[in-house]
Amino acid sequence: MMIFYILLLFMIIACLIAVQTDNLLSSIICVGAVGTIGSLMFLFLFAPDIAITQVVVEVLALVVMIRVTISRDVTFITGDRELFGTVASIVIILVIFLAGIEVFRTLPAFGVPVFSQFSNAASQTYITEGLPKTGAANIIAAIILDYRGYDTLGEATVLFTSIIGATVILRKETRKTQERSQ
Amino acid sequence: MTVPLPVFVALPLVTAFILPLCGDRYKRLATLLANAAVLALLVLAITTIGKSYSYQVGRWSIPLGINMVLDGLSSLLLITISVVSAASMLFSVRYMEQYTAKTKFLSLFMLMLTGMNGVVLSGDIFNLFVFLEIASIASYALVGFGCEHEQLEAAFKYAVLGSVASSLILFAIGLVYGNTGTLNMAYISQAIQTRGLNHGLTFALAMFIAGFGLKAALVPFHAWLPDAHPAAPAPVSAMLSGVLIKVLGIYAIARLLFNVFGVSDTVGWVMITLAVLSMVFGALLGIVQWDFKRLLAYSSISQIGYVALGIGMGCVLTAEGKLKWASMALLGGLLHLVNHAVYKALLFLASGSVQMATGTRRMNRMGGLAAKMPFTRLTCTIASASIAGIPPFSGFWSKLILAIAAIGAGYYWIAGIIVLVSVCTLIMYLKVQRYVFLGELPDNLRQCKENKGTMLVAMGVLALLCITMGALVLVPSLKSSLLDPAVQVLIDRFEYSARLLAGAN
Amino acid sequence: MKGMTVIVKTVSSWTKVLIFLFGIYIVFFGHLTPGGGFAGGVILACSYVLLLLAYGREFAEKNLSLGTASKFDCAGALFFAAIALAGFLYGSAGFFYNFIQQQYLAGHNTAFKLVSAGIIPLANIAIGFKVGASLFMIVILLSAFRPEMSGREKE
Amino acid sequence: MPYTLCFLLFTIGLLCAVVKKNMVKIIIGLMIMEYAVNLFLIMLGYRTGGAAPIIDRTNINPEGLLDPGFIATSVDPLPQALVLTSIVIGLGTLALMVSICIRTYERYGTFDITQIRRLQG
Repeated sequence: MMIFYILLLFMIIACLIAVQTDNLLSSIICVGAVGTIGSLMFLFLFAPDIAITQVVVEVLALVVMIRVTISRDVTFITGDRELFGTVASIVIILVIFLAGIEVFRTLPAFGVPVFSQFSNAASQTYITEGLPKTGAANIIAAIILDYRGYDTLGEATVLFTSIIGATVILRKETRKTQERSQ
Repeated sequence: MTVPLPVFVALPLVTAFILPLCGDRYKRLATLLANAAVLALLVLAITTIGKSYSYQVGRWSIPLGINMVLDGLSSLLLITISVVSAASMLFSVRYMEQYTAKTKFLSLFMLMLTGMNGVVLSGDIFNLFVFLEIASIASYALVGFGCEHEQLEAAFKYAVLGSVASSLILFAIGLVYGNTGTLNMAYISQAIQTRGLNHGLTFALAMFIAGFGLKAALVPFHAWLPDAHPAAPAPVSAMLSGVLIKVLGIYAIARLLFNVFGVSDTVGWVMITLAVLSMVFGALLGIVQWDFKRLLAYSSISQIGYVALGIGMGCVLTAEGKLKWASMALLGGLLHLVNHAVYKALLFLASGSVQMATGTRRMNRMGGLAAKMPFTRLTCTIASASIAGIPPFSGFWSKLILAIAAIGAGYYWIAGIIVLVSVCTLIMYLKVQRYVFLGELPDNLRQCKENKGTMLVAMGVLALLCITMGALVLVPSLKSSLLDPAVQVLIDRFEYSARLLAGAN
Repeated sequence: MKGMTVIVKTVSSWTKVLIFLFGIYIVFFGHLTPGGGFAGGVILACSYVLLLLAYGREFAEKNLSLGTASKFDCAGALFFAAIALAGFLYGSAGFFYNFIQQQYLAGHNTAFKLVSAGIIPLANIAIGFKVGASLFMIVILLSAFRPEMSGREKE
Repeated sequence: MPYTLCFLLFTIGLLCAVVKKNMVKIIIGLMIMEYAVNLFLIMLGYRTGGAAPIIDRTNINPEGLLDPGFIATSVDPLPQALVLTSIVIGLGTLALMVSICIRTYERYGTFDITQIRRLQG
């Protein structure tokens, strides 16, 4: 139990540094730290699939982000947006946060999984019938590719969309050379 | 014959996967393929009228698997999406020739369509989120399609606010899961009926409204819309303003409020407040714009307010038990949704036609185009008359029904605001007529010509719809097959979950 | 970009094979052990990213050009969609129907074998293929982007 | 309590995305928000002293049935499946936003969004 608090505190500290430091490169490295601690946390939360995915995605995202910033002359932008807007958004977000604290009492206590509180929850069936019904020993795989395979089709499509989008955004010529009918 | 529901998602999806393979060499083939797919979807969507069935993906019964649900509301939205996308696609055949990477554009367009169809048909809340993301990400890329200053900034702003909205929605989904232990909307609804709303679910509902409100650009979440919608290429603007904000925003809110969380007074008044703010601010800010498409974008904010007003009034009146007026308000809201999709798409296409001919969007650099572009002028006038609510045209009927519902339920001030905003809208579009089509023709525009071919066909079809759309309420058989089932789905509230759960067992 | 020093190049030419193999393992055993198509696909992409970083963009693109990667991307996505649609062969309620498992493998004790779980390993392979190609594309695109107008509008 | 800390993470990200004016910082804020949401979802399924939802040969009885001990200790697999999807969605959004960001940088030579607005005029 203690380990979660320690890791979460580390994450929060890394986040604060990432948000507050002026140097973009160190900020990105701090985000990398957040992601890596996050994946460690997933491991302790018994989610090895997510931990693997998080770690590799983190590596790739870091490579991409560092490539973005390192060759460009890193612009130091200090200060935030207009004062009024900043104060207003801080106040609003603080209110949301305080409201949120109350809300988490309605959830089952930490360490008690949600599905054990509900008699007809789908997760219980996944665990008991996942292997015989789908043949996959990894219940996560059984869920994402069989029970909820439609979601995964959507997920693959999201990635496809973003790649097409990135190709479009980064293409060299945007308009044909002959001018529009004038 | 009932069409298997996955076809509505799989057909555009597979087309979108094939299109980039065509490359620039087979561009004509790709265009043909995309148009054929969109037309096929339109035909398939029309066959769903009056039907109501669900489909369990992978033959897993809910809540194990995901289900897709077709009912009156989904059917109405499917048809709206198909009509607007068919017209925009036809328009883009010629319009997008000015840009490179046309096959990629077509692919993104189909992906956006996939996302919207998926959202409308989904019966699972996380699945709804996934398809919402597909549609959103495709629209971020499409807004930035031109890669010019304005487009890039608008796309970034849109992407940031859209991602914040998505995070809020996902967090809310987590809260709902934590409180009900299921993700299927019918089961969530059942859990809420038996155990009532607690703090967690109320907070989740607030987050849902904020997230979907961001996607729908209701004031005060509207900051991205006046940048994003004008920046996109005209057919994309037509899709974004015409259907995207309604499907991702209004549809999702309506579905969650009525069929899942259950209506209450407070939520209804929140919706009405947001709606009235949107109507008034959109109209007032729109009047002072000089950019043609930006004016249309502000007008979209104002008009989405009408739709949200219908939903909000429906919510309050259902909670108060005045079912007759509630169904009237919902009818007005949904009719306005359809009407606005058609005429705003037409207006954006007309603005694209003007922009293509003149090369500018500033209204004070235009003028006298009536003689040069008679067809664009005609269609634009029809659309303006519809949006301003001039009697025989479509917009009049929906506003009338909304006003009658407001008066009937005793909220006279709402009816007053409806009329006032309508007057503002009229002023807005008189300004368009005055500065774009009438007045002096500037010297540098002497050469400009009317556009040809498919662009005019697309605009003509939409203009025809604008004129005849009044039939949706006036002809009883149309009304009872299209609009009434949609209203009924919302009015019946928990009938939705009862029907699906009965089908599951 | 010319790439890095000889030491880095030598080491990465050894490790890239191992990383690639590891990615393939993760993809193929996704239904038995942690991992799966997505994580494996990212690892496959990472082995190419290693090449890209160590040897420079030209070398990496010689191995797998952007056009080819784009075709792989589409092909992987189409493969996955085809797996989903193949269920329609077994009636109109068959979207995402795990037809191999339900029709052919049910009743046989296939648990913990590599060939088990019907469409799941196939879908894992399709996803791994697709994800690897598309993430490789992203990295290449982002590192290759140096248009001519670079810096034109700097003050 | 861990939920609250997780929500704190979420609000830090939200604050960063809303207040900062550097495009890279905004993207970082969004990334943090996403980590927080993913963590929150996984925490919902956590069971003290549980086991990962991956069946091993040792979890199978001699009769070929699933060991009841495993059923009683396994954590909730459903949120994990959701998070897998949500990580991919996050990566997709990130890729698209980074490309918009780079393109903008090449145009303006800065990551400052307020300055970009000024340059646009």
